[in-house]
Amino acid sequence: MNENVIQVSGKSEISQIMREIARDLLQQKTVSLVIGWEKGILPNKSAPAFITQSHDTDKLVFDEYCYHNLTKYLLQRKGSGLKTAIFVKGCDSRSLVGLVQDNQVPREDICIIGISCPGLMEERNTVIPAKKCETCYTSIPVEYDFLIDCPDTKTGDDEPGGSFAHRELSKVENMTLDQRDTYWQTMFQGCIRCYACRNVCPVCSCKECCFDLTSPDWVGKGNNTSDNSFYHLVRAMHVAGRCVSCGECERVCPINLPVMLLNSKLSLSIEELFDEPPASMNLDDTATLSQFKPEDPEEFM
Amino acid sequence: MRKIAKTRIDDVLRALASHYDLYVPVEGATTRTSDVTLWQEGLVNASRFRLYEEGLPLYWRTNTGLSPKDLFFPQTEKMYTAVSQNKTVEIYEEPADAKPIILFGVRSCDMASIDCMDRVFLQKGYEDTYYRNRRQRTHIFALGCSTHEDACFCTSMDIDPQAAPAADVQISDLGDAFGFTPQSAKGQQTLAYIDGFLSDAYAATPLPTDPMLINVPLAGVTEKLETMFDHPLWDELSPRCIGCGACTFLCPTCYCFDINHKSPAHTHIVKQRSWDSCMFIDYTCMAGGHNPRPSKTERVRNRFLDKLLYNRQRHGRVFCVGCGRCVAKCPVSLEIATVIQKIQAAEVNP
Amino acid sequence: MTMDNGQWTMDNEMQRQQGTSVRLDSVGKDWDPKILVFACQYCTYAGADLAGLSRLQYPTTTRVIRVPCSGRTNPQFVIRAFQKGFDGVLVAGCHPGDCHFSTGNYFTRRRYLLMTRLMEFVGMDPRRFRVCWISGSEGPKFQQVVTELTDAIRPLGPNHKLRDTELSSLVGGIGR
Amino acid sequence: MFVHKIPTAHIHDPQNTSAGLGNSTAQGYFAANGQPVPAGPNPLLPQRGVIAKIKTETSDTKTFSITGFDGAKPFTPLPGQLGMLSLPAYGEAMFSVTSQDQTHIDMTIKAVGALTNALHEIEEGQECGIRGPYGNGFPLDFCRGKDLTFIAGGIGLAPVRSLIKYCLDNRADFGKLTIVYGARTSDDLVFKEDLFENWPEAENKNLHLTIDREEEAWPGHVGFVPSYVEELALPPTVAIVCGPPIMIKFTLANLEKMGFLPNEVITTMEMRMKCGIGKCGRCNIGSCFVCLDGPVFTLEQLNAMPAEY
Repeated sequence: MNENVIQVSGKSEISQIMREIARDLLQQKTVSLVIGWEKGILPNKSAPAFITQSHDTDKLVFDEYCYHNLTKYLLQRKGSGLKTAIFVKGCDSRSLVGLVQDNQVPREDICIIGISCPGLMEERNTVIPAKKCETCYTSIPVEYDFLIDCPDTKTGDDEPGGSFAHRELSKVENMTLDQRDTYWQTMFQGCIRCYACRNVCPVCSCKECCFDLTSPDWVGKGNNTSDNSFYHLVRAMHVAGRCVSCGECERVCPINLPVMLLNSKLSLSIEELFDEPPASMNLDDTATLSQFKPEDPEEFM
Repeated sequence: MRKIAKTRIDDVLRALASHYDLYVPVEGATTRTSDVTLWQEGLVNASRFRLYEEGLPLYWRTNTGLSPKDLFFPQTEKMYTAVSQNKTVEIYEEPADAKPIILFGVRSCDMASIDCMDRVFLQKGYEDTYYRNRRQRTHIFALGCSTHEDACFCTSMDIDPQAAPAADVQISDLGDAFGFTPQSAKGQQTLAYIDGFLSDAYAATPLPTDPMLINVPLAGVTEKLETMFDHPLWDELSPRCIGCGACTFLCPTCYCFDINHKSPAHTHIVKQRSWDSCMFIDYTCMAGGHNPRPSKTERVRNRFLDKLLYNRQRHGRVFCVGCGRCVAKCPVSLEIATVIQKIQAAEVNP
Repeated sequence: MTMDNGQWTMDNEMQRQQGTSVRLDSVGKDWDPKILVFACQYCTYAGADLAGLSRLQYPTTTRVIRVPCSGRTNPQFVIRAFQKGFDGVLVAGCHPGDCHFSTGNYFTRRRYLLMTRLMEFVGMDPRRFRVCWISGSEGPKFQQVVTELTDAIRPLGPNHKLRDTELSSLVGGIGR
Repeated sequence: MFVHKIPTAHIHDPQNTSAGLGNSTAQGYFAANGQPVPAGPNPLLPQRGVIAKIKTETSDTKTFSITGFDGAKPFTPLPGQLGMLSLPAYGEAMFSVTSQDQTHIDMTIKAVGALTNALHEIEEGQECGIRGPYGNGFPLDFCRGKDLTFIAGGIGLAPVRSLIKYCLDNRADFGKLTIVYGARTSDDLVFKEDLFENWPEAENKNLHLTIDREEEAWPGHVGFVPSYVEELALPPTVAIVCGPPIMIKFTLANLEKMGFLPNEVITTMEMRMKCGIGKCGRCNIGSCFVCLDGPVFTLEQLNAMPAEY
């Protein structure tokens, strides 16, 4: 794998290397599509880019606003048999591993170009690290075909057993049950159910989501706190054991709901209960809730 | 123009709140600060209009994160109740509320969006009773902008951030004071309640608005779009969309709704209407399974054609007011300002 | 005409089991909490049956929905039950190792170890939600667990967390 | 090419769609003296109706006769107009009115979704919600005095039937009536009473029936509607076409070949609708709302609209 690791001297060089790799892949017809990032309409905005022509590769950039976890887009190519190249940060690479584990995308159809991530910045305040980076386990992609290795790599303080998530969680856990209920009801009441958190989530890979069904209609079209709670709790359970803490759900929430608190709670519970590594660190892993050990904790006798 | 010091704005609000249901812009938490303790301080997650209460953290700096459209067109609204027993069906109308409302601090862009909503709900064939009831008892105090968000681009849509002629009262930012100018008879009436707090502001000039970062002039866009239904641009844009409803729910001019029901008991059915989004798959899907807009390409195309072309044809104006909410919040930056730029750059083959 | 369109759905079943919902304000001192049991058909359902056959008394406000395996009990069933107005939920299945499908309940165990923690995290009283292994021969255990659950919930009063109170309040507003 | 102006040449403008327009301007519904204009009736509120009679047409299609709660006709639709029928516990959906009777309105409904399946379960005397009429209806003035060709497939005969009925009731106003109707099997032919008893007796008409595949006891033509139309070599007249999308597509193409004029070929569209009054947004084809500006369009109009239906 080593010849595929490209050293850069700083994060400003990453974009240039990205363009070169993408251009080569498209010119040699190794892949028919490269998914990366391009500049958005504002200096502090980047956006997903879909490049099919080698002369368009100059659009590609990597900067501190490339939050988007692009791996979800691979589902659009599902079943096409076409080869796709995709750029991933450390966190994104884990969700890609998750998609391969779930048989959503064949590993051999994907050319993974990893970027060892120098860390992202908040959109509104360009000196504070992005919140999604606080729950980072690995800034170096866990799976790649090419790696753009950047010395500025920075990981959040969230090693397994993460302290950031623990700090956040303890704020809720220090409340009484009734306070927690009030807190969450206040949060869920604000939810406008735009489903951005679900649609952006790279492990929500169902073709048809239970929340979209009309029969049975698990959640109604109307917005009410009870249905909103149902949505968020069920969604958290559905991604439990597969959530890679990429933080996309919380980033995209237009009304800033603390969606990741629920996911962190479940991720940390999994660590405590089942002594398992964080989800999707390795292609050979199986998702926590898709397996069991006879000696799992027993609380239900 | 009459004015009051910004520090004394609570006096005005208190006075108005005693006569009206007063809605004011309230600060919201940002993602960074969505701290679990904030809810105890009355902070909501996104800045929005809320019923005035003493001590709410008011937000005057820029426009609110959520538009005031839900005051006229709530996200979920009870329409009527039906009682269905054995073979009978009885229908009970919802009693309409009558208390007058003041919407305080609406920005020019949102004021323009209210005009858009009026065109949809009060014109073209039928009047919508529910919208009409709320709209008719609302008095609007518009607030001129002296600063703006990065994403704002109302000037591109020919909207003056300082002036909203359709409002009942125009508030101007005078630096350390707010200046009030009545613009209608209704506005005059409401100002009478607070006149005691105001002093004359001779020759006061509102703070100017900084130039906006986004400049996407609309000239020629609608005309160009008339020939762009089959343009490859839509295939190019749509893969990026993740199909959520954030843009439509935040958009102050998006008016689509669904009519559905809840059944509190076997026999009681509450009909309600709730916001719907043209970006959702089931939006146009018919009972037999046929869907006129089956893929993202058609849905994305429809949304932007609707904003920039169809509504211009149907309701006489482009349904974008440059509030920048989609620019700020679209998870993947597939928002209208970018799309306008792309349309302008697109080559059209005759 | 009723809501029930003849199709069996979990929703219709809960609606049927729930009957006329208890009004939150109509709680007297002899109030009994409504409990919904999701019972695995091979063990717990047989256990409940045995309890009945053996004439063991257990609270009459208990309702049982039979599921093919405790592993079939989707977490959303539990939340739905609270939404619909049940005051407590019990998920019960075969003892680990005894599953008719050999491993179903091991998955149940993992899932509900997490679910109990999540429910507590969002403020649901852990006394309202239990998971328990009850075999086909454990009629008395079924009686005991259901009675304990009922006794534990009684002092807590009716559940309104996660409950769709909008629904109950709507009933009062008809025909004003 | 996609042109934004919708030609309105033959579109009938029913009086009721302009109801409630008032003095709405940007600021509105306020009279000059500042007083609000009194509210009209709530257009989204259904009236109480009764499904007085149910007639089984085919194995999956029934005709429902609906009267108002007072026993009178709930509203008076023009041929081709729509009504919103609801069973509150199941939902509300738009159906075309298939009759021109004095006492009730008929809706012929195939069981495809939650509401329609529920409708197929109910018994006569069931109450329902009903509101309408919606849409433009067929351009009667344009059709008057002319020969008409009706082409329908399957349940698509339902909206066309109201116009056929109207023509038969006002027989002197119209020229020769040609009806081409087909379904998958003879069992799937709807309005059998009309097809085999009433209409054959009408004057100055041609009635052509076809089914898709051979059947033992079927004496008539076998073949798809579009090709049957071609076979019949019908002379160009005003044509009214309705049926499944695929049938419409091929029939329209054949009619154009046969010399029918785009402004004389009329069809009715179907889209998902919630409000029926042009507010909820989902039934648009381009800037046209099917519930207000449709459902009846000429081929000329359709050609000017984006092909998104």
